[in-house]
Amino acid sequence: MRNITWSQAMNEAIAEEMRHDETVFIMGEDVAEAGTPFKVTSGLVEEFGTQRVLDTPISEPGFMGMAVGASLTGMRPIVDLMFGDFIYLIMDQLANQAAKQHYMSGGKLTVPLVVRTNMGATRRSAAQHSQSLQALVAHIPGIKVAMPSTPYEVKGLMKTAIRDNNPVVIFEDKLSYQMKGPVPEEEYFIPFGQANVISQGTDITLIGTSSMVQVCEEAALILAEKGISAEVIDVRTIAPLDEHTLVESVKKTGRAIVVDEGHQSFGVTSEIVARLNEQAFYYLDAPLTRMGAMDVPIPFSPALEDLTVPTAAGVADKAVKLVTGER
Amino acid sequence: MRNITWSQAMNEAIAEEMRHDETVFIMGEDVAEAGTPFKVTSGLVEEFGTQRVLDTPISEPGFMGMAVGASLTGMRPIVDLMFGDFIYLIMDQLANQAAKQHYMSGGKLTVPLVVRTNMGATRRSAAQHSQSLQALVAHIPGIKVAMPSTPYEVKGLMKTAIRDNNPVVIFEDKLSYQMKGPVPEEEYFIPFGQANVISQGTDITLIGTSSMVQVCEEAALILAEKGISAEVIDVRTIAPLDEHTLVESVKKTGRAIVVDEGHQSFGVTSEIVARLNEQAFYYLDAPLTRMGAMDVPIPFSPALEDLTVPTAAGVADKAVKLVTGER
Amino acid sequence: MTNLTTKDIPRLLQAYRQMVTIREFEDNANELYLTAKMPGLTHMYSGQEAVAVGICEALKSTDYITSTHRGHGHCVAKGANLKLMFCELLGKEEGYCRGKGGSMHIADQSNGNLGANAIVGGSAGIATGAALRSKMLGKDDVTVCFFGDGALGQGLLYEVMNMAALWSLPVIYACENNMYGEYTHVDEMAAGSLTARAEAFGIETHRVDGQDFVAVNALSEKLVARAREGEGPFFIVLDTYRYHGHHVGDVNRTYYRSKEEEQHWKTERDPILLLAEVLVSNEWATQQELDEFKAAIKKEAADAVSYALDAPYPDESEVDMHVFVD
Amino acid sequence: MTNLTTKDIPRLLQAYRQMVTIREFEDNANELYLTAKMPGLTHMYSGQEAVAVGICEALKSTDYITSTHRGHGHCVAKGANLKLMFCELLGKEEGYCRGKGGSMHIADQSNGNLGANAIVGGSAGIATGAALRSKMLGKDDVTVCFFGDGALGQGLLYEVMNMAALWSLPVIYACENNMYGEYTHVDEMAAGSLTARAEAFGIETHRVDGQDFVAVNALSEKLVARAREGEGPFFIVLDTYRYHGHHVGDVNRTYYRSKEEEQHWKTERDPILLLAEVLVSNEWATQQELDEFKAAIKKEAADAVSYALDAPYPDESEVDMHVFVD
Ligand SMILES: Cc1ncc(C[n+]2csc(CCOP(=O)(O)OP(=O)(O)O)c2C)c(N)n1
Ligand SMILES: Cc1ncc(C[n+]2csc(CCOP(=O)(O)OP(=O)(O)O)c2C)c(N)n1
Ligand SMILES: [Mg+2]
Ligand SMILES: [Mg+2]
Repeated sequence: MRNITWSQAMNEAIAEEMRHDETVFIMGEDVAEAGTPFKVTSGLVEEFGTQRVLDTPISEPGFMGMAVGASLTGMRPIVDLMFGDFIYLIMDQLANQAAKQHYMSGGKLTVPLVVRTNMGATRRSAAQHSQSLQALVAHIPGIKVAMPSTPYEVKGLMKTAIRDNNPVVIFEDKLSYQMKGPVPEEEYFIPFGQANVISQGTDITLIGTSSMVQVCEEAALILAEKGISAEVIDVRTIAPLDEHTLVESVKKTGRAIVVDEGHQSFGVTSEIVARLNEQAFYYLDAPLTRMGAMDVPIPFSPALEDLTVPTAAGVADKAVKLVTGER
Repeated sequence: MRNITWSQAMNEAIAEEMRHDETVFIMGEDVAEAGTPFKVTSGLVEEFGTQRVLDTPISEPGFMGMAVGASLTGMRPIVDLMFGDFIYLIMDQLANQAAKQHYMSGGKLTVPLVVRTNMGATRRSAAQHSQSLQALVAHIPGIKVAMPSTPYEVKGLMKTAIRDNNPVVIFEDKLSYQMKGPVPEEEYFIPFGQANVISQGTDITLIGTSSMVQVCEEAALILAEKGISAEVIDVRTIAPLDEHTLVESVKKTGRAIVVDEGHQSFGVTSEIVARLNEQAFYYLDAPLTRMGAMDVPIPFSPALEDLTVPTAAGVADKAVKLVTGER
Repeated sequence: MTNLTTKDIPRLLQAYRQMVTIREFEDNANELYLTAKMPGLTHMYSGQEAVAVGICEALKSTDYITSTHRGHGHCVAKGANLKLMFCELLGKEEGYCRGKGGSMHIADQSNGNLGANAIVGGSAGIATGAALRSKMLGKDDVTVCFFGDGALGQGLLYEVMNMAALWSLPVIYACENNMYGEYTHVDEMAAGSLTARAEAFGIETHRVDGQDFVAVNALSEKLVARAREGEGPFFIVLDTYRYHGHHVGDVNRTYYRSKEEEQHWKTERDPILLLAEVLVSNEWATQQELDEFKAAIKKEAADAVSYALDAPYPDESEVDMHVFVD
Repeated sequence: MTNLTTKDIPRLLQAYRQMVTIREFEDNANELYLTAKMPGLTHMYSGQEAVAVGICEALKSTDYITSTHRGHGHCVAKGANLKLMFCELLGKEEGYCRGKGGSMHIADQSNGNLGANAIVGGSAGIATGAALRSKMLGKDDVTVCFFGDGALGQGLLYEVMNMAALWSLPVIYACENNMYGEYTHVDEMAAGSLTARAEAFGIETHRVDGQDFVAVNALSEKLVARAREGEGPFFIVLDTYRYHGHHVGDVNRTYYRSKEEEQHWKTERDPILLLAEVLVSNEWATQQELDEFKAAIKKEAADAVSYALDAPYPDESEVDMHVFVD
């Protein structure tokens, strides 16, 4: 299978869906000629024109609201939100307007739109350009939240997101745009709500989202060297959340560490731990453990920033303690 | 001790602090002559004038931003946000600007401001006027979140909030404004980060926030009749969270139900359960259980709305199952 | 003033009918609320009828509108059915939103009403997006965005007006200036000029007497036609007045507006009386005909209320339906 | 044009010094970035010096400013120390924010700089709130809110301008129109008139050549004085140009602006050359004096860089300090 970058995979997903359905369009800041600052949408405007690849002013609440209106009337907008940190700016339109329309209208109105945005620290981008805000969005009923971890996933999940008839937010780790990985030539979709068991194990389950999946995989390698068998699961979508796969794994291993790059408190890891506790309680050999980003604004200084994010070594360390029963 | 309403208690807290410190002021929609739609700030403009009781246009992001600027330069603004649902509108100013200033400036800038707002459903106010969004705010490092449950608490926590040098959001249940309760004549403050053990028990711990504390208390009465001894704890502030008191209680009882009116998934109950699981795991006799609002937008219809919120009967029911081991 | 001819009679009678229907709807809703038969809270449109009707009579049912918390008038004017509306206000299953939306979220997709909105200014983006869709698909639909003077405080409006102007979108921003946002006068909330706020973006603006159906409708017809041709966007300030309090519970109002002011609008500036006068003075209808008209509508509204009162609530199982569509 | 006299010489030399300092600061920052010594990303102010200096020279150190992602120029102009600035850009403990803020959040409370901001338009509320505080406490401080043409897209700005106008706040909105927001021309982002966007709220607006220190400063002196007297708010569009790319990595720019355009601004419209010409043509300074001046500043900047490169990083224990203040 050919290897392509994350950016190319995302680009293909958008282009294929725009070819497939004339109601699909993308809008955002510098998505056209500039192809976004991360060069993800390069080439789209040449193929689809400036009407369907729409450069907007710097008006996130405004164009998010317009996407809601366009989708209510039959379009399938993709909103390109340059940094995940700007989610705060579109929260009203996303949560009060998009998420609730279908329910408030008793099922009569639908809002098929996608917000593609990013997350992830360690780029020295400081507190307002480094946040991972997936938990905020997942808390709101009526929105789906995808968190791909590879080029393969970003393409498959994005295509599913665009065809979904509900509002979807897809978070990409900013560090992944240049990541390469195998992506089929043939069309494919990755369904929402199905976690991916990357590797089987018996001693502990490592559950990761987005780039934290790689952290879990690396931790599993470290653990393997120590004779500890870790099962690694990629959550893929946190809303809907594939509780079943996670619970079954933890019932088998009796232990789990949940890793996500959002702030730990009131975050994604809290929810997954709470559900595992409820569903797998009688199978647990050790407390469910979680590792999110530290509960601090992301610092700029290279001497500090990396300390705030979970690492493979840190995960492996905790895992060893859980498995050996050391506290 | 005299009994006064919640509204009066909040009113006194604001008035006392405005008398105490000339940098304290309140701004928001219809806070002056109208005294807010809930009549909470009535009389303040007569005492303090329109300069310190400031009616604003309907510009939540704008006046929230102005509060950040005023607090950075020495004032202590109280932002009156008429409905908690409008938090989405001020998220950028609250989370990107207020919450991070102290950290981003290496401790040089401070943002001593209070956002007073509300939460709570069952008023038939439908999906955009009924949300309980405390989890969103608590997820953001740098903001404190208070959730009073009585007139006594709202006064004591509000006074603490106003004197705090950090941004604080205080959530009041909309149904509580007319609730009466004992409030001392003398000045008092309720410290943040100290949960209140309302009643001692041995079989199970019921942990509540805001009006869910009353739900827990009622549930405890129902349980008492069935011979089950419940310990009831009022969390008071979710950020900071008094982990210690909660953990000690659960270590003693071995069981807990956490009740909060925000949506259950990715909510306040998730976080408390996750912490209890980590800290009290070896003392647990049953899965930690939580009850938040259903993960649905709040419906208008009286036939549906009440179903979305935890009730005393529901809590008692779950508690019985946990204590008797029935699944 | 527009020159009316006998050709206009059907149009004027239809408008009269619609305005009276709104008034009757609101009087019933108010009564339902005061007698504790209606849950929640609601905002009466009475007094502003010529705005909704004047504009919506210039639209086709395939054109879109977005509405506000004070939205019953827009809903009726855009063609909604009274029974389904009252069912919605009472939280009944047959309501436009199966009782899930209520007064503040009533929507009527079948007539292009994209919904009321409980966030002031919250529909400005939606309206502009609907207009974007028309342009993208090459349709000649027009979208009207209704909002109050208070919504001028919301930054979102300026963001989307800029984009509507940049991209020449077929949207009409209809600012219903009833002079108050809750309990505060517009002069205390809006600095400068209301119309200049849209002109700044190069948008053509108009200001019209919102109590005068004939004037509102004539202007709307013109602008809607031009918007269809791609000459939009437009911005209109419609000066009007709400007769009731901000919401049904707002009873003591003298601290923010005088009884005389209310009286003046109700007696001198009532849109229904003004249109009746046009009809009667031109001898296009007799007062008696109009009264009979009104009585029929009264009955229709009363029937709709009884229907809705008797209608069933949604089943409890609906509570977690419609969070997501398949 | 303003009539200059010999009395103005010290002021002009000081301005020259400040503008050259900014240019040197940026050239060093750029070099640090290109040689991978500086982490993150940064936005160069080079070309816009007359705006920051022209305005800040009209302010006292107790007056406030709010700044942007392109904020080094404002920071220097408001009196910051180069060493502490470079330390911040490199994430060092001695930096203005102990390395926690970096280029996009640099703040200098000691000189009234409330900070750069990585949210476009994000500081409009902060600036207006600082002005509210001045009015409330009866102080005569003025606050200047710097922002780019791109920030005109943010609704927040219109919300706070309305309140500033309603309450006559001592704030000056300084829109640095360098004609681009990232890779898009202002004409594609802003419909209508830039100044009308503030005039709509009844705010007095001005437009000035942002490359001409003398003009910017003269206007600023006047407006600051009037704002102190309670005649604010004001709004100024300053036409200017950024020499570098949007950020340090924006190297291939021809798809959005031509090399000729860049060349024209750099050679014909450079604010430092223009001020030098004033000084030299009036014989208030010789070119040699100015060159010596520049050399001294070059050295100062180079020293600050070496200092910062050698300075220690914050201790790891700082990572969870300053989330809350006691
Ligand atoms: C964003 C937001 N802020 C505040 C409110 C509370 N509120 C509801 S209606 C209203 C006044 C609106 O005034 P206007 O836009 O003039 O409409 P009118 O009520 O006069 O029809 C306010 C402040 C709200 N619903 N949404
Ligand atoms: C709210 C927000 N949207 C988008 C961005 C990304 N961004 C950073 S700078 C910039 C362009 C800003 O243009 P302008 O305001 O003209 O300032 P200039 O860069 O020209 O100084 C953009 C879009 C951001 N930082 N914040
Ligand atoms: Mg109004
Ligand atoms: Mg610019």
